[in-house]
Amino acid sequence: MQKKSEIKKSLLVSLWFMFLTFPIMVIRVNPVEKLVEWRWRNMVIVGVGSFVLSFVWRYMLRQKEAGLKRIYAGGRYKIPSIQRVSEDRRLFIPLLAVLSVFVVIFPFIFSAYQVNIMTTALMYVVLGLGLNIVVGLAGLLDLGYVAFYAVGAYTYGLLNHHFGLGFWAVLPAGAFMGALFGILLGFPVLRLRGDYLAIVTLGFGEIIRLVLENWNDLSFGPSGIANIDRPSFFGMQLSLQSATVYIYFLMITLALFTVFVVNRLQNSRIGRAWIALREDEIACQAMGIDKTKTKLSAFALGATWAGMMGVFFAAKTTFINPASFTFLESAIILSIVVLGGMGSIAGVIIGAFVLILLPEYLRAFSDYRMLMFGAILVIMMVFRPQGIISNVRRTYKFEGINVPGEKNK
Amino acid sequence: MLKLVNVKTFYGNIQALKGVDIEVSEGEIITLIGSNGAGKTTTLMSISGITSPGSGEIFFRGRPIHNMSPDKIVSLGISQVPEGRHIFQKLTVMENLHMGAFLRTDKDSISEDIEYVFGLFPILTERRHQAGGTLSGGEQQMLAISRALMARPRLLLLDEPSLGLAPKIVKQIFGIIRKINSEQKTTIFLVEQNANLALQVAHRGYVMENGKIVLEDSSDRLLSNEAVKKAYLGL
Amino acid sequence: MKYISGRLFLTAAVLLSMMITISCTKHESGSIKVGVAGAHSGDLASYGLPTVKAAELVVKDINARGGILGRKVELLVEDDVCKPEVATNTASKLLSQDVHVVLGHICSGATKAALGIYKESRTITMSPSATNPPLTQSGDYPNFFRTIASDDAQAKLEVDFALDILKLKRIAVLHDKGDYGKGLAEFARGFLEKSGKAEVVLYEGITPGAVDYSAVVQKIKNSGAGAVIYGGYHPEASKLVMLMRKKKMGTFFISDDGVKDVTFIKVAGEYAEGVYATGPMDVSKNPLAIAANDAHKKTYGSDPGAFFLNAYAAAQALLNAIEKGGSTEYKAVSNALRTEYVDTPLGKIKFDERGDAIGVGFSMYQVKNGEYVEVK
Amino acid sequence: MKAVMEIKKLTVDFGGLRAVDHLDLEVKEREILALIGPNGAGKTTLFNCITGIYAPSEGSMSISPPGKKPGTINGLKPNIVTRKGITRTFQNIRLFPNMTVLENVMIGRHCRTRARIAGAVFRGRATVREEQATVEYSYHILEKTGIAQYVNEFAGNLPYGAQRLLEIARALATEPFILLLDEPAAGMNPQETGVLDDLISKIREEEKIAILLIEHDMRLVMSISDRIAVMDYGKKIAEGTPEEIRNNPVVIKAYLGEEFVA
Amino acid sequence: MEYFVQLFMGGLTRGSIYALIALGYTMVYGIIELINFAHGEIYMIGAFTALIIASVLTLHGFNEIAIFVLASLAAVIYSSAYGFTIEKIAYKPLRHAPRLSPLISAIGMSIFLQNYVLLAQTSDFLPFPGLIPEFGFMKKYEHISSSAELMIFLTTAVVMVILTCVIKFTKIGKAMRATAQDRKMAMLVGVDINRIISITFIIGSALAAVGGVLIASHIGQINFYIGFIVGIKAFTAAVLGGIGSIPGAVLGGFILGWTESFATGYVSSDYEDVFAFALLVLILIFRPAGLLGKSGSQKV
Repeated sequence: MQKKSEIKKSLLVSLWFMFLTFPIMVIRVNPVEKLVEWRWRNMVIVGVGSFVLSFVWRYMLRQKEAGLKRIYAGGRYKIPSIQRVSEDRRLFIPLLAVLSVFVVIFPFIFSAYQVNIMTTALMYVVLGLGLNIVVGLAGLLDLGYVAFYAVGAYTYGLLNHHFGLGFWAVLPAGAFMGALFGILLGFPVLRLRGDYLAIVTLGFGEIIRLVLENWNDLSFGPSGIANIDRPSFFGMQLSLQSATVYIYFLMITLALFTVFVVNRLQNSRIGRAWIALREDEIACQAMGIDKTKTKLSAFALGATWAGMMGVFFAAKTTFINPASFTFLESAIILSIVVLGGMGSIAGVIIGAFVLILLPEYLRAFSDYRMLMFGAILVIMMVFRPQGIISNVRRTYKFEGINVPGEKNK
Repeated sequence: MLKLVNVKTFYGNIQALKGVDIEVSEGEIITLIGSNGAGKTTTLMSISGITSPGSGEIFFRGRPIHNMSPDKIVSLGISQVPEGRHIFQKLTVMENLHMGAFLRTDKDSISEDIEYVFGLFPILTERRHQAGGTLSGGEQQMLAISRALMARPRLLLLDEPSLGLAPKIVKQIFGIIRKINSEQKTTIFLVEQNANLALQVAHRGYVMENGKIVLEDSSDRLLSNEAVKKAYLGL
Repeated sequence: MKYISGRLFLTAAVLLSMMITISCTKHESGSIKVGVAGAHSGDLASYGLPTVKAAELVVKDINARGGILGRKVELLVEDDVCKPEVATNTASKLLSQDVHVVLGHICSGATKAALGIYKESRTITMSPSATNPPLTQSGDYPNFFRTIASDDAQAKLEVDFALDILKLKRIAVLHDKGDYGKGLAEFARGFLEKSGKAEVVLYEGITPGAVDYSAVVQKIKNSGAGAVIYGGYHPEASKLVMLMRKKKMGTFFISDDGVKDVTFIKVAGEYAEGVYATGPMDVSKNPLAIAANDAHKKTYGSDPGAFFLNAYAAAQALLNAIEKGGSTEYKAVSNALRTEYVDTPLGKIKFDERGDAIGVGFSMYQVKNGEYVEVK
Repeated sequence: MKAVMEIKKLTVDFGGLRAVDHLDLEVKEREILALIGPNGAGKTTLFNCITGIYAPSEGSMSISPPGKKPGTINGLKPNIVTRKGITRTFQNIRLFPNMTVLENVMIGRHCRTRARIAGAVFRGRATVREEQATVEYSYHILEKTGIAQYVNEFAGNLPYGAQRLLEIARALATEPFILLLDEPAAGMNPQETGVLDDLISKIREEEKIAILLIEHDMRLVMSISDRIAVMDYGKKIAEGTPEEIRNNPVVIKAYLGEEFVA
Repeated sequence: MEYFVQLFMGGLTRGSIYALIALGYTMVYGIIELINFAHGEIYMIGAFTALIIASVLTLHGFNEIAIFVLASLAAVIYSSAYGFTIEKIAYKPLRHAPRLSPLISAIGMSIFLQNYVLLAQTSDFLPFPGLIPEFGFMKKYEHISSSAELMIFLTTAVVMVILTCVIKFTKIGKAMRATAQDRKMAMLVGVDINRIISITFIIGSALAAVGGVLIASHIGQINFYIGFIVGIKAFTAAVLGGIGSIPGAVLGGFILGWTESFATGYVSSDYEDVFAFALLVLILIFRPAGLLGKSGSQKV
């Protein structure tokens, strides 16, 4: 009985999708050549595929519901394994050791290409962590994050091109420019509510890109800036091979630095204010928190990181043009934050690795890459909206008046 | 008429109802009293199908309704006046009333019913073309009750009709509630903070604590029950 | 760092094992490895894939003849989706697989980004399609060659044609804000201003993907321009032309080889009549070109796409240079490229000091009766 | 006794609607002043105006905090008003549900602490000491309000009555000289209301602050207030001791209803 | 003066399209407070469906009017079906999720649909037949505006009027407004809100399809990417007018259309999009709820 109705449901779904995809999947027209191609095979594929998938879909929905119920019934959330591991020192320290060793020997056992990819992934880790301050902690949806990335990249590109300034000199300048733009753009718009903020930041992101594209005198337009210097090693320019390794370690350092800073920030007076602001703005203000200033600090800090990574990006690719800073890039960074788990540092790291490395290694399916990317976003949101790692924010555990429970050492 | 059997409902990660049994007979006014957070509103929302019960059964006139969608439940004759009134702010008073009759198709008797509720609450007649949001608190409560009546319910669920109203208005509204029950023979399920007032109009009462029914009796006896007096009547 | 733990480690372990498997697929030494890089997926794939096919055809031929220097030729195809940041990864991946020469990349931006990497490892790179002038003219990339003429040559031809043949005094210059289109338009404007013979009455970029171009078209009309010189690709060009003709404007439309494409005529239909476009010199009579096209048809069952012949020529030139140079060494190959003529579908070519092909240039075409016909 | 806050001719308009209409009100040092009136009379709007969430259309609000310079609070931003020593609770509880009870109170300390971004990152001596002091102070307040047993719970998981108390605790953490309570007893049963009653009196005694209170529970209002002001349609229609208000015919007509007299 | 009128008419055409698509955004936002990022893709799918059906019919020798009607019909039906399905898959399971989740899901859906069409069809631009008939009487005014432009504007106007009537006077319309204002209460009076939300998506998608067919036959070509930029612009228009407000979306569409048209005509098309976005930013800063949106004072 149950089985029958399930099959009937799937059959209906399958029929519906066969209907739905009929014109696009089955018919291919070439109006230029006045040709029409009928691909009935696709219809069969869609039919069978959606029949099977609809079972899977419903099964997963049921699983999700059951999971929720279990949590309710238990009355408490399951402590995520990640937290358990991080709290168990016997497990955690060896793991950390193995990981560190792996990180250090990585560039020496793998090819330059692998190192390059890893560096790229790490860049996205840092970008994700930066955006995480804005979106995850302060709850401000920023769809134009890539604008600050562009600002950083062009800061280095232009200073290097015109004045020959090196990476190390410009890195703080890039961070500063990011922060400056964050404040300039943030100041007027931060009093807007969630979705409006999202759309205005999207607008700003596009404006920055369009200006870079059109203002030839400043930015060299769409042809971009080439021959940007790689980071120097105590004033020496390195060969390509060693530069790759050097950039990799630089990136590792930067990522560690970012994790350190973000971790400290989120367990501080400022971090608390961000989280509270995300929870309830009005109550926050009534408690004496300056809404604008606090939001601005989150926005500017996120932008600072984007600016810094922009400099790094320019130094790594040695060539920049506006095409690298499209909305899609913002969407990818945002997806990293959301996929990993908003507000969670470990989540963002894993999110970056999954979203950047997986497509890189699935090049064989390169045509389907973006298709899968889109599908993954939807599926994640439907079945695991809290991200891969739900936020296990460390809360203040009060353990007595003499031992203030700020146990984050 | 309405029967809740061991209803358990989860709300967020809190179990709001921990096995509730309630029975309402035709033509009665019953009241459910208890402190905030005891699960009174959740009980009503479970009956209306807004929050689906995790387990347990709800029967209305013998039919199980715990797996029905809210609109089906309304069509069976259960209307609710939710806590906080929930007037459609931008719709006019008339439109609000028409929304109350959303599932009905009998045009003529709809206009009859509108006349009826205007008779109950004459002030609404003056306000008929005003947007719901511009009404005062008391008027909104009247509109909310009228809207619920527009569905011609057999069972009317009222959630905290006295909330935030001046004592004067509260008195008026409770008078009308009694009137609806006696004139229209509408069964009424009343949830109230103000236990004193509620028990005065109701025939029977249930006392709820922490998601469980702890006491069930006729109103008179509840009014004189020592425990109830102490905890809910503040005597 | 406490946050990094179990699952992260697991992920890392999985990734590690993945990478090991991938990096283990080394190719047996001995073969000559030719990297083919360009956009092979995404919306620009139609510019990149013909190059892969050209390379495959050339290599098949050569391997059938027993390879060169007694070694088989092997292709390593990598996608860069025309994005600079991806192109650098693509380049380093090719290098880590020890390619000897690279055929690619397709887009100028990606090429520029990748060249930095090839340059340091002294790898000869030859693009069939990157027309950005500084690639060769800046002298920054001695390892770079191309079988297509640079944008400024096209712009010059367009401007000369408008001034000398059409004898126009007022000209509007438009572009699509892209790397290629805008670069070309910049040159065209420069040449026009330098000549002093005509006035640039309008210089603007249009936005690809916009709903409607009627405002720009009205503006062209209002400017009183006798001709539009457009830098960009055919989709926007056909929209512009169609709108102009629908508004009964007789303004000449002169464009580049992004427009000299049969699709343009098919899309714009009757409105395409009379449009001028520069394009690579006509090689339709060249027997090698005919043979290459036939081979493509035979192998893949369709007509070749964009830059196919340029890519074919580039592949031939690269392999010929290795053969003539007698090794895959940078010096030998680049010398051979600069000194030895090679017979290709584009004609007999060799490369000048900067890396541009000698004997490759542009001619002006006009749409007549639904076909591009060389002017004069 | 000296007035700590003086409101003169305060008017608030929303579009065409006048929510508060030329209202005069004085809050004296260490008094409990109750504000009653039907819903929509403008009581909460008055609170919003005092705390800077809305700007008044007309009128003035001045404060004279004990031991500090007097001044106006017209047009100040909410956070500044709080820093000046006026703080509030909300009619519909506005806690930070995903933060712990302790963290909620620590947010109240925000305006009395000063660690900045740099301090947070480098975590110098001063910062660490300040954090410690914040934790201790917050815990102290939780003890005082009688909800210290929940210290590590998430605020959202607290029983209803405790949430109300936590709001008061959070407000106290900002060290106010006037505490505005918006229907603190709403939704409480008589037992919980009794606890609240004691707490409010205790706060007045121990913290030596003035309390301005909106409440519908007449029993609570009558028992703890020093004075009562009655609002209707944005205007103050009466003011006086509980006894006076109880017998004021205007108030009976507009708000209490005949029955209440009996 | 003639130049001005020409630009004005051009802006009107462009604005009509923005308005048609903005309506879908605004209706969906009004009812479930979601920025339906995939809406632009619905528009693209509508255009593709029309192209495919028109090509097939052309091969079978149908006459022009029949092709126009059938292709448009197919576009509307299929777009609606896609809108309906998208809501069921990507948004419905997320009704109670935090606000950001459905937005991410929508971005994912948008990327998915783009690539779905890219893979199933082609990345090339395809010529779109000029389906809109030429009117004889327009010959005289050709220098100002074409038949197609007129047709686009008229269709938009008619659709607007019909839509306003539907929302204002029908039961469904009332239910939509009620659901938008207070979803829970709408359920309590017996509105099947799932159905209402589906209907909203269907209507919005149908309007997008109309926009897609009209503009594609005016411009003459489409590819898989046309939805993205137009989608963002239309969304801008919706926000400009006050998201959630139907007349707002229309007004926003026209204002955006004219801004772009006049900015191009009198300044430069280089910064066409910059003007559009700058306008958006300015409006939101000075009138955060949009031109016709009511800035309901926040309830405290």
